[in-house]
Amino acid sequence: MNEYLLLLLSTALINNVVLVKFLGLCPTMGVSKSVDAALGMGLATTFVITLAAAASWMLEHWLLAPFDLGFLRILSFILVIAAAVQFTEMAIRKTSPALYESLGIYLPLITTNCAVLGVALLNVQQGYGFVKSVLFGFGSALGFTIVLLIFAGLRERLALASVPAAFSGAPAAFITISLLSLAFMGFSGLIPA
Amino acid sequence: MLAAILSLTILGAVLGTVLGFANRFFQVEGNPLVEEIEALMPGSNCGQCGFPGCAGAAAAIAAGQASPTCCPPGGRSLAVTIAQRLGVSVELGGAEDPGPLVADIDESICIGCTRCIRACPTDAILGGPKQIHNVMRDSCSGCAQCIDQCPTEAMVMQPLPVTLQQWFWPKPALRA
Amino acid sequence: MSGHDQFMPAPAPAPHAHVGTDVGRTMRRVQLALLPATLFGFWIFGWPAVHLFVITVGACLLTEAFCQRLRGCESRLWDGSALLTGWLLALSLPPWAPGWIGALGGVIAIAIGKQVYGGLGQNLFNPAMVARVALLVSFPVAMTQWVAPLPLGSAVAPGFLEGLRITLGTLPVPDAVTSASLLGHAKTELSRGIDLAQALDAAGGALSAWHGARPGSLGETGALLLLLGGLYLLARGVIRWHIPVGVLAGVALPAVVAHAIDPGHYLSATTHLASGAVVLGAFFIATDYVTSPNTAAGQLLYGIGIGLLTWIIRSWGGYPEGIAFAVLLFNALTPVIDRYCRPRILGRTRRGAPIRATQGSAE
Amino acid sequence: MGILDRFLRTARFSGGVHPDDHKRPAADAPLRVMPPPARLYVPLVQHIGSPARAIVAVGDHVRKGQRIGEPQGAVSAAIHAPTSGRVNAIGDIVAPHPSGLPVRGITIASDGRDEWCELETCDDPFALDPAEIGRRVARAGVVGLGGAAFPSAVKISGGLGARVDLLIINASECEPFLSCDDRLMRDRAAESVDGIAIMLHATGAREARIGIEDNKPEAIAAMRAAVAGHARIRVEVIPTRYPMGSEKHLILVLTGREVPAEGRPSDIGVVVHNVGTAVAVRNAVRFGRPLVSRMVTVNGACVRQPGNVEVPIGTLAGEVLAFCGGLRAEHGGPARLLLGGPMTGMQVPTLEVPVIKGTGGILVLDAAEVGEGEGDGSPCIRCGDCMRACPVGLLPLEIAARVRAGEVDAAARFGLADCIACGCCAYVCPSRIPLVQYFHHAKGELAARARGTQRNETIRTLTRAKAERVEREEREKAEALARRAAASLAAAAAAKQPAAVAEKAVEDASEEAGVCA
Repeated sequence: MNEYLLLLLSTALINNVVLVKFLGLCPTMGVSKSVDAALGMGLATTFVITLAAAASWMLEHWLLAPFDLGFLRILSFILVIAAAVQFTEMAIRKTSPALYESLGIYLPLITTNCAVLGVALLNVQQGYGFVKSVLFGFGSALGFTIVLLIFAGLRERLALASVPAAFSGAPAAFITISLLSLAFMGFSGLIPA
Repeated sequence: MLAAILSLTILGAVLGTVLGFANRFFQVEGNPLVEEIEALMPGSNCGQCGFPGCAGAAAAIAAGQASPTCCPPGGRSLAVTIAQRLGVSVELGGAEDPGPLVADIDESICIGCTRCIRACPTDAILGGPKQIHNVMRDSCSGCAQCIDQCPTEAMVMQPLPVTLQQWFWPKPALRA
Repeated sequence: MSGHDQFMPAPAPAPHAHVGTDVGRTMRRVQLALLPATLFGFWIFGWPAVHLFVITVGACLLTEAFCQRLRGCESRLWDGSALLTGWLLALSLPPWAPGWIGALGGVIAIAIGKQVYGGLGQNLFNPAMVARVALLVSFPVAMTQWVAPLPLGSAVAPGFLEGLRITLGTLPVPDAVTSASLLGHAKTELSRGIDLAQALDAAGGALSAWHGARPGSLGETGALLLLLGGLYLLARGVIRWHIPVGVLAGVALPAVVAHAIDPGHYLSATTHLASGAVVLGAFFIATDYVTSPNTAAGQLLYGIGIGLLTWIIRSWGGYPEGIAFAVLLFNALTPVIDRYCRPRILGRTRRGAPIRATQGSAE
Repeated sequence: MGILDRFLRTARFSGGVHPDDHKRPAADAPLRVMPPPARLYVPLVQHIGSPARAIVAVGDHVRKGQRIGEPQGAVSAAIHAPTSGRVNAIGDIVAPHPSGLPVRGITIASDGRDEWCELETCDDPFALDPAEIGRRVARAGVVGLGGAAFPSAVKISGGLGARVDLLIINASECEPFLSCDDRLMRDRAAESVDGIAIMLHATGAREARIGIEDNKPEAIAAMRAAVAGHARIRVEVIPTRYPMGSEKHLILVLTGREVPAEGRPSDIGVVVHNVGTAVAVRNAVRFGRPLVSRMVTVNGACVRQPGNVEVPIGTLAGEVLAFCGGLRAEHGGPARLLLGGPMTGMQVPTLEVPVIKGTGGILVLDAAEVGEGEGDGSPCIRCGDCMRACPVGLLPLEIAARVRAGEVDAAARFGLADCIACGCCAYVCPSRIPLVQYFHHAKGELAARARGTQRNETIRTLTRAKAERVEREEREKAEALARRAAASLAAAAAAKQPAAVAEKAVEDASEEAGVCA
């Protein structure tokens, strides 16, 4: 139990997928203009990453490894991820049209969110069991959502600040996320690897 | 090789089937946005936006090809309403917005030809043949269709005068 | 009566009265509160500390002036905010750190921490802590080289010129005076598997912490004087109690519990409170208006969060001191805290719906 | 009042400020009555609601108290001549408003006789039906004299729909500098209490409570003595804190109950009237006297003889100031001319503005009183002082930041509509950000937007109506045309004439249609 909890904590905060591994920066910059949209994006990505982690584990252990098809790993993972994203998109469009509109192009782009593929590939690399794989995926997604939420809060305030013209928009946002990354370095060493 | 082809094919087929069923399950009807926006527009089909009528403008706005601010008669309030519906932000151009323009008649030149009365889509102009016409400001949509009709150039577009009840404090000047 | 020209042509909106406070006065009060502890630090660590302080504050002021010039806005150099940022940064640096550390820190604090966002009031993170963390991450050695106290006037203390050479880096810091801070010492000893009780005995115990005659940054040594300054700010209404109490409680409560369970691994609450930058952080850094939440509940939450996180990083993390990281993290959380901690509006429920009318007799 | 009780009452609402009250020595100077000046400028809208309609013509002779403006619509108030004389002009006069925009008004040249018209008196108002009292109050054009100028008749009887069981008399007068209610209670305590008793009768409330801030001991003593014989009227001493005189806050402090947001005091069975209004109601009901004059505090460092003056409605501010000895130029001279108190009053650009029913004060402040000083120009440092000063529980800094960024809707989500514009936030702001102006601007912007939407709505309806009418007319014409064509064809067939005639008929018809279309 303790081990699982530590894994969750470590993936969510200490080895945060966005701020420490620098994965998934595209949606982090793209869908962080409002906290509500960020929350929606975070939940959607959490769903996809967790699902993809589970599916990729099954794919790896039941298909790729037994048939020695390691070279198809990226291809097949992307296939699974794309399907999961498509499913999520349809579900969101049906259940919450407002969220669907506010997420816009970034929703189908979860497919190309490197955090999703990254987590799936890292899972294989680490050689986790099924439960750990899912936890790893969920923890990473949780970390992604937390960062997205914090960052969206910061950007909402940033939008009200009188940022000099040279820095307004993306530059200030990038500086902000780098400072956030600096802050997250405080977590380093909390749990020995 | 065969295993690879087979496995990917099966994978694709399975996922495709699942998605196909999901698509049926999560079916959403066509985009009702255009009708919704059209219902908000003034409907006078004045053409000041550059689109064929209000329906055309509504379609263009819904498709993102036109800005919600493209309708001069609708003015600020329409732009904001549409932008809210679309979930986009609009640049309203700040304080220099003169507000809606309405038609006004220079009574010294009006000859009472009734052409403007026939052109007005909202029946905002009062008057009969050989009588001086008058514009009811509250009903004028600002479509400017009467302007070209006037043979004596007695019609002009003017901003609505600010009354005491409508006046409000301007936004404080920004300090650097 | 000719009234037309007598009054301003453009009427101003109400209210036509003011309580009379201004931003500069607040800044001056904070600086006054910092003064005793700073002077004490100067006395303990001698001329190199004075030089470092001057360089850091100077770098902040120069950067501020340069940025304001660049932006073309009216100069607000003397509103005291850049001075305060430099001051707080200097207090958090090792007193004998090379001068370029202070200069670089000053530039980072003002340029990246503040002016990028548009200057006073617009920044998202505490500028001094941004600089401190950036320096700590980039130059871990220079930022953890502490010296033992060498009070001014004592025989071994470096003189003015000698101190200047140390700060400018032309004279190496003599090995004999370098030392570890209390928290750093505890962390190193723990990692070597030595029990804390023995480790601290060797370091002279925790009690010396309060009166400050021990290695540490300029601002961590005079904890009692800083506490005094903090109380002055509280009495003057410059800050409110929620954040300081939150931070102190957030550090002290887990420390008490953990120390009671395993004194060999966890430092006591008094040691935690008196060492490092807890007092400085609680009263002067975490309370920064711009980057902390507004409501009382939000401030309490923010304070407790910083304290708790500080204790966690100190106890389990890779760095011996965690206040700066904790402050930055909760700066980042401030908008979220503000979003969920809002005061109740009169006539509405907490959720914002109008309260239900209750017909009936009065009282 | 015990210390505990005082503490509990103070704790009932958070926020508020304690500005320097500057009430003395003006409050201690005896009340003066100003004679009508040569010319009076009476605006046709002096109240909340629709403007009145002028019912006199230029050149008419009017007598004091004669109705010259007829109320229009449900919420409106009648306007009366403040003295006898001739109607000089009916047209635009400068409104007592910071915008300096014109307002429609009636100018009266006084004949110096100041003679009343026929008045309908009543010896026993308590025998009158409450509805009748309401009608008399409406006829007298009485509006709330506390500043908002809401037509009083609506609040006195009927109109509210809900049962009222508590009448609160607002005598807190929390605005600094103003002391007209204080003076009124000291000098006319018996009249005030009589007016309150009439209101109590008219509203059907069980009891009346008079809330007076504890910085007016003389008024408290006078009112306590005056209510001695009335079992259902009580004087309540309340702590001095701005904005105690805000309706919702006064109710909260006196009863412990909150008025629901977006609601009215009547929702919780309370109605609030100003103490000055009580006297106006008494005059209206007992003597039939309309509201043609009011108490005005003339105060500020630049006024030579500060004090309280009873001023005929329509007198120019400059003439009132001249009556009070004129202005002095010490301390850098006058900095601002205000109508009303310093916290919510309006700065006006000229002395040529008339006193109206809602004008409680004419203040000429010097720079020190206005608090002009250094610190101007700093940005918001998020100190949160405004939030703590806000008596409603808003976050002024967040609202203002959003208005500044043009996000008026986001500002509305922070409770902009609940702002009472008391000015506490701007009063304490160390950066001196004009917070209240931001809120006024945003509220105005939202109102303008709502008007625009309303306008678009109307125009859309009109457009449809016209389109339908045109279509119908064309259809009818086409039908008529077809009928005529058919008829002529039939006639042609019957007469066995060449079809050319029928064609001619069709042509005629279409020509006619073309002309009419």
